[in-house]
Amino acid sequence: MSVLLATHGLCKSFGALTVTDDVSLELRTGECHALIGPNGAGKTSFVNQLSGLLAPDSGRIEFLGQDITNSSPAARANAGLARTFQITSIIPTMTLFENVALAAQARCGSSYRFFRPVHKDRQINALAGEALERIALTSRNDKLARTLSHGEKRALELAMAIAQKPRALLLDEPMAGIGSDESGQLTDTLLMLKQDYPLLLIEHDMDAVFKVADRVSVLVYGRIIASGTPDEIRANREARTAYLGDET
Amino acid sequence: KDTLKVGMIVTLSGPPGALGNQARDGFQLALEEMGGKLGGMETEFILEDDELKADVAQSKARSLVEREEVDFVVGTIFSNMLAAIYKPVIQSGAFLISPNAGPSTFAGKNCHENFFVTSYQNNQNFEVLGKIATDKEYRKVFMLAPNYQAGKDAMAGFKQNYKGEIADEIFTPLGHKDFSAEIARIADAEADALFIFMPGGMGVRFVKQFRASGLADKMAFLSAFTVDETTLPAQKDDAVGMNGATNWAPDLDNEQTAAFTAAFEEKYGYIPGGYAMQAYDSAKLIDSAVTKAGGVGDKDAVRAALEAADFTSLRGDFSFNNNHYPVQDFYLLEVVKRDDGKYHTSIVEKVFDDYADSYADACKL
Amino acid sequence: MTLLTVENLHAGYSSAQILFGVGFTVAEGEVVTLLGRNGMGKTTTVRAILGLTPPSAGSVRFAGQDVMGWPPHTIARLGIGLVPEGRQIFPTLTVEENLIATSNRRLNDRWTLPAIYRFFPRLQERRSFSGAQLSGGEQQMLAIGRALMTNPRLLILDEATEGLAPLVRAEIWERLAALKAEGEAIIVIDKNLDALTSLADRHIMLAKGRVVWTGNSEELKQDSSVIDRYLHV
Amino acid sequence: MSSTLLLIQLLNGIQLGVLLFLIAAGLTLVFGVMGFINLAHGVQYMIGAYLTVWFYGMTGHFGAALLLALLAALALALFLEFAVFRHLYDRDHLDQVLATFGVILFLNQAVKVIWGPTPLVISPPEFLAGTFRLTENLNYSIWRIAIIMIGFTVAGLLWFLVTKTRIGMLVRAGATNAGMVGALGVNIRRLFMIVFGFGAMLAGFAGSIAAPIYSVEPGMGDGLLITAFVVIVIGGIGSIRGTFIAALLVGLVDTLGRSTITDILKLFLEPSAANQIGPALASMAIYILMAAVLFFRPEGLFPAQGRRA
Amino acid sequence: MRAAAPALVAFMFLAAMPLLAEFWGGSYVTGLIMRAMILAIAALSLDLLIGTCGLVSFGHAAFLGIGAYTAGIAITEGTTDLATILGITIGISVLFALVTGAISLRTHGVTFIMITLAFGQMLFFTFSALSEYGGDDGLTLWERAYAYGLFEFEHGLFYTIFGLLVAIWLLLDRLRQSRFGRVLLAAKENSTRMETLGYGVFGYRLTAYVIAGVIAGIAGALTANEAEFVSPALSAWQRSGDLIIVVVLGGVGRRSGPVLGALAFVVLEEGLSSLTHDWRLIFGPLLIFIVLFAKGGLASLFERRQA
Ligand SMILES: Nc1ncnc2c1ncn2[C@@H]1O[C@H](COP(=O)(O)OP(=O)(O)OP(=O)(O)O)[C@@H](O)[C@H]1O
Ligand SMILES: Nc1ncnc2c1ncn2[C@@H]1O[C@H](COP(=O)(O)OP(=O)(O)OP(=O)(O)O)[C@@H](O)[C@H]1O
Ligand SMILES: [Mg+2]
Ligand SMILES: [Mg+2]
Repeated sequence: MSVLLATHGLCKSFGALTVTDDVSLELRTGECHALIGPNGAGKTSFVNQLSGLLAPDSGRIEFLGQDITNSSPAARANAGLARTFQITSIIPTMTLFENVALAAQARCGSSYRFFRPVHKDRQINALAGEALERIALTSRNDKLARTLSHGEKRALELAMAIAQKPRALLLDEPMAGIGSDESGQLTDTLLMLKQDYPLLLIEHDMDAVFKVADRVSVLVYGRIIASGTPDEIRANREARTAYLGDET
Repeated sequence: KDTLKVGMIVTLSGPPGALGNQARDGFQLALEEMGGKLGGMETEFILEDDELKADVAQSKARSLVEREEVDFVVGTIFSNMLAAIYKPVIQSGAFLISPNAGPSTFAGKNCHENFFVTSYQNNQNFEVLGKIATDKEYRKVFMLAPNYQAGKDAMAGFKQNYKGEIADEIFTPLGHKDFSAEIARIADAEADALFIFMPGGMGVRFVKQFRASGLADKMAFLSAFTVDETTLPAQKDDAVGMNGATNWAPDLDNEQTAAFTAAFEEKYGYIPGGYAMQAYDSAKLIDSAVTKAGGVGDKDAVRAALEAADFTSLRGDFSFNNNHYPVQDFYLLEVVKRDDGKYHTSIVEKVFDDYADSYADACKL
Repeated sequence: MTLLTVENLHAGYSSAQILFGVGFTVAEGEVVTLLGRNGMGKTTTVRAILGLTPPSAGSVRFAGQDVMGWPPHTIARLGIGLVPEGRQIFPTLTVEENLIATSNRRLNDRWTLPAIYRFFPRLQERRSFSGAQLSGGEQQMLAIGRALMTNPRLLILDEATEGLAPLVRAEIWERLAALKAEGEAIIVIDKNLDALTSLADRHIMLAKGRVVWTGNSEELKQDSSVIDRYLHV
Repeated sequence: MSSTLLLIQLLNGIQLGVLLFLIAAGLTLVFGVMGFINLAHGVQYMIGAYLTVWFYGMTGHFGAALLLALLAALALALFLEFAVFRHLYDRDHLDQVLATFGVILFLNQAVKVIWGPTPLVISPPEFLAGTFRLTENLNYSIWRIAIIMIGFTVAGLLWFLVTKTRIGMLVRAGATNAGMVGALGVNIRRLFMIVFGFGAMLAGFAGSIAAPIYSVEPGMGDGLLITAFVVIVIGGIGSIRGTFIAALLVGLVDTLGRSTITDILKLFLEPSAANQIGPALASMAIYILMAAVLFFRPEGLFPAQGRRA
Repeated sequence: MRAAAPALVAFMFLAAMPLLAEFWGGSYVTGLIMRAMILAIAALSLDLLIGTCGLVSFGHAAFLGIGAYTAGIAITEGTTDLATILGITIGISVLFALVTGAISLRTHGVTFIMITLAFGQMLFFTFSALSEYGGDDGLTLWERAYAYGLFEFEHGLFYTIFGLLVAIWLLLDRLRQSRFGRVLLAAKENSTRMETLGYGVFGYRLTAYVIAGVIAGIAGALTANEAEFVSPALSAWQRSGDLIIVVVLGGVGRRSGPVLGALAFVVLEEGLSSLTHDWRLIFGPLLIFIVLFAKGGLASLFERRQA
């Protein structure tokens, strides 16, 4: 298994608050690597650095063998690094389908095309349709994203990332807001997805984590305190006191 | 055709509207005195407001010449408005008579047979002030004007006849609010006289702040368009004793002026200034020309009659130069308070006799 | 004694009607859950009660008052504290300001700033951060704290444990149980069925904007067909 | 330039800054904190000035005129809020622009119809009307000093009100999410109305105290409104502290720019060229200042905490 | 199609205007309509920024000034060839847009509004300082550009402007629905998300800004030819404000918005001011009324009625 995405000694602080403290982490082909940890441990900040929304203070990020530490978010996305947001980030005034199509469009050649109506673009529509199929969304395609229920928005968020046809996928709490039962479905979807590309999964839903993840790292106060297979982590004392408690 | 159509475009909106109001009232007074007739013809008078916006002025001008098909357009107050309406009016074949704006632009190379100015060439008032400064032997003069074309013309005009030392020349932004910085510099410069051009609200603010600074008692105040009948109601006592220079004052010693000033005050309740006088004269000019040409059918006859300027001007002595700008007398004025508590400018002395502008040579008419 | 009575509630958004005659009651000191799959109208029901999405028909009575047609703030002042879906904390206010700004001690003063900070020590650590700077979980704590600071008689939690770490989540369930013991009425919407069954007195199942089942935790556990039918696909 | 001249320019700059602050403060409250773009804010300044002149004419007493003018300005603001603005709080900023532009057109014209186009003037209250001697040649107005002191006092009070009281917090909260503030039991509409009235009253107050120095005329607030926007953007939208500092900065740059730029240019340019370029540059000075500040700090000097977009 | 209907009806009406004007005010009316059409072109370009990109430029009139002064100075200096004038206009517009856009697009929201205002004002003061070309008084053009005989036809200028208006409307309408337009529309709502989807938002916006600038520049050159007069006031902030008002009045981001807005603005102003000199006492409340009762501007009125 080759390493697709790796960080080396990544550090980031906001003033006196260190949110990423010398984090070195790898994502290999075919695996799901889960990153868990208490609230405010720095998980989202870490993903933000991977996707380029936040500049690290020091350290390196490598993707597909390239140093992308200083690349723009758009460049990383175009290289194949897709992500979802913990706090739903969609285009509220466009329809559900248009949101997904927008993600697909980034994969279908230049967008500096000024004349042909995009809604007639077969290539884009096909790709978007494909992504939507993988995520069961009960709502109609022409519904405005703004008017979706919370859970539906969360599912849309994931569909957009899939439509990007990524090489690797960073998921920031995909289960949040998804109903108790849909969670089960989503877990299955994730299992399927990780066969196509590796997943970095941030999640507080331990059922899902232990079911999907091949490897789990525990982040506390910006530091990785433990890393290993799900079983190892479940048994790890530090992980239990810092995060898991008695659950599972 | 038995009715005459006259359109007027002046600024009626905003603070400069005070100037336009005077022009309107002056013209209407003349029209009324002549029983609503000019040159014996029943006259339809159409009044438009240019709002001091070039595109509005142009649109109004076109509406007058193209839709209303007026015979005369009387306008404007401001030079930049005149520039905007000049071409459409001239091209239509109507006569354009400016009751106030007299820019150099149309006095020389670009003069036109159908364009007449009843006021002055803009620079003249400033040239007069320069002469006054030289006559009174002011050795050091401080100059102040707003930063726009007329302001620049003012500075140049003054310097034409003034050869003494210039302490400093300052351009303020148009619509300047607070002159304390400038006043501080004036105080610092220790000049004999201040040459100033601050029309409208700027003049009101300046005079007030200048008086408060205590400088008014220490140096001469030579102004154009800064203390006049449109600003005095606001400046009141602060302006008394300050000097200006122009072609007329409401107490000019002749019969027609006495009658005009009285009738105007009676009707509108305020003292007329130059703007009202020039508009009044414009009406009289049109009246004389139409009478002489026996209607407006023959344009050439009307033009010749206009050039002759065969009317009794409130200024007394009045004739047109080859470029259709006036040749007239200029006076030094002073602000006085009348017994009834109203303020006006008053003739001190004549500075120039039959003074012509310096652009006429370039005009091929 | 019943605190909240909802009868035959109809409501929706300009584009579509969502609720078709929802009705249920919450008694003083009772914990009630709203269950149902995504998009079935749970949030809309809560919004309709508070007047945020004005109901088109039906009635809502709270604390003996008919509150239909009242503006949200007067309804809330009768003693309803809302933890909204998606947190909706005030991003430009600091943590402490978020808590103080809408606080209210008219009904009682169980919840004060120190009490909230004891409940969520994390918030105290972040007290001078602005809302936008908080992590997702911290925002969630703040939203809960903010609702408690209004010292409500009825607390409504719409997916309030979303994004919280397992330890914190467990603690919240404990604290809710304690609140219930103190006589606080609560409406919970959450996906954590296990926790809900041990906490709640009664469950209300929504499907397509209608109440399709109600019962207590015992009945819910026994009647697994309900779960199959309304929670599973 | 002599040192007294410099001192005078500094005083003038500060005094202009203070006036700008009074206008900009209301603007930053209504716009930065409440999220409502009120172009009619400049008209409220004008109305304050006109009402002061008007009441002065009736009462002959400046203090009384000021008080009456403030009350009347407040009443007008509340009426406008009730009739127009409150329907626009949850609308797009551009809708607010269009509607408040309509208010400007109407009020500017109405003022002209009522009081005429000629500028009006008024004197400061007797006991502050005098001047004191600054140099042999020059007196400086006590009223201007009074304005500076009034401005500093108001600034302090405002800062306390916005950052230290619950009203301030609620208004800031309401600006980002009015619905949620309502859901938590606060009548945000009423609060907005109070803030709006207060902001408008501040602008009216600025107009009142400016009337004795400047002239009172239709449209006098339009240019100042733009400058006030420049101030709040430089200061960081929604920040009272930032607005205060930016107002002083803009006041000083504007005043000093006018008095020095041409002179500086004359050092290495032909006088005529300097006279050509200098005033144009001086007029641009505050815009250049703004562009520079925004280039390096897009959120202004003191961005309100956590403000996004 | 529905949303475009009002614009199409307006175009048919405009096409027939020179004929109608024969009975109805003559050349004065066609002149008025020409100005409205030029305003519509400028408004269309501004709506590309406001409606499609969410960028409220408060300095858009700068481009009108660029176009007008290019034409004005060129003609004064004896270069009257229309193609040359348009070429220079486009070149300068692109340059100015690239420089000011690169700086102002680093910001957003009110900051963007104010920084564009700053650039507009800088240009305004520059034009005002051009003493050789009339300074504040403006510059009268003694002839029009030479358009290969086109302007010599009766109504030649009218139909040139009309043709440009229709063409630009069509182009921008297509642009909005294209890939490019979709990216801009989405970035308006959520630019962070667009970045993480792989779109370099800055580049897209800068391109749009340049396109808008060029179109406004062309409108400026047309203004100079129509009015035969240019003045710095063309690029003052009041003019930029008017453009925003026109766009909002018509309906932001609506297909027929800018065209309706421009026609309504000109016709209302003209109509009301011929009623009374205090026409603002009517116009002001009318604007308020439209905002309060026609959410989404004039265009939305038509859309609703049809729906
Ligand atoms: N603002 C809105 N405008 C139009 N429709 C809406 C709006 N908000 C929600 N809806 C629709 O109303 C229905 C019910 O939504 P609601 O938010 O009440 O569901 P929910 O049960 O809370 O779901 P979830 O578990 O996903 O939060 C959904 O189909 C949703 O698409
Ligand atoms: N822009 C910022 N400025 C200052 N502090 C910040 C900023 N962004 C995040 N933080 C702080 O950094 C810490 C880590 O935040 P982060 O969002 O990465 O946490 P997380 O691990 O994702 O938590 P959660 O599970 O609750 O989502 C938090 O305490 C947060 O308050
Ligand atoms: Mg997080
Ligand atoms: Mg919900």
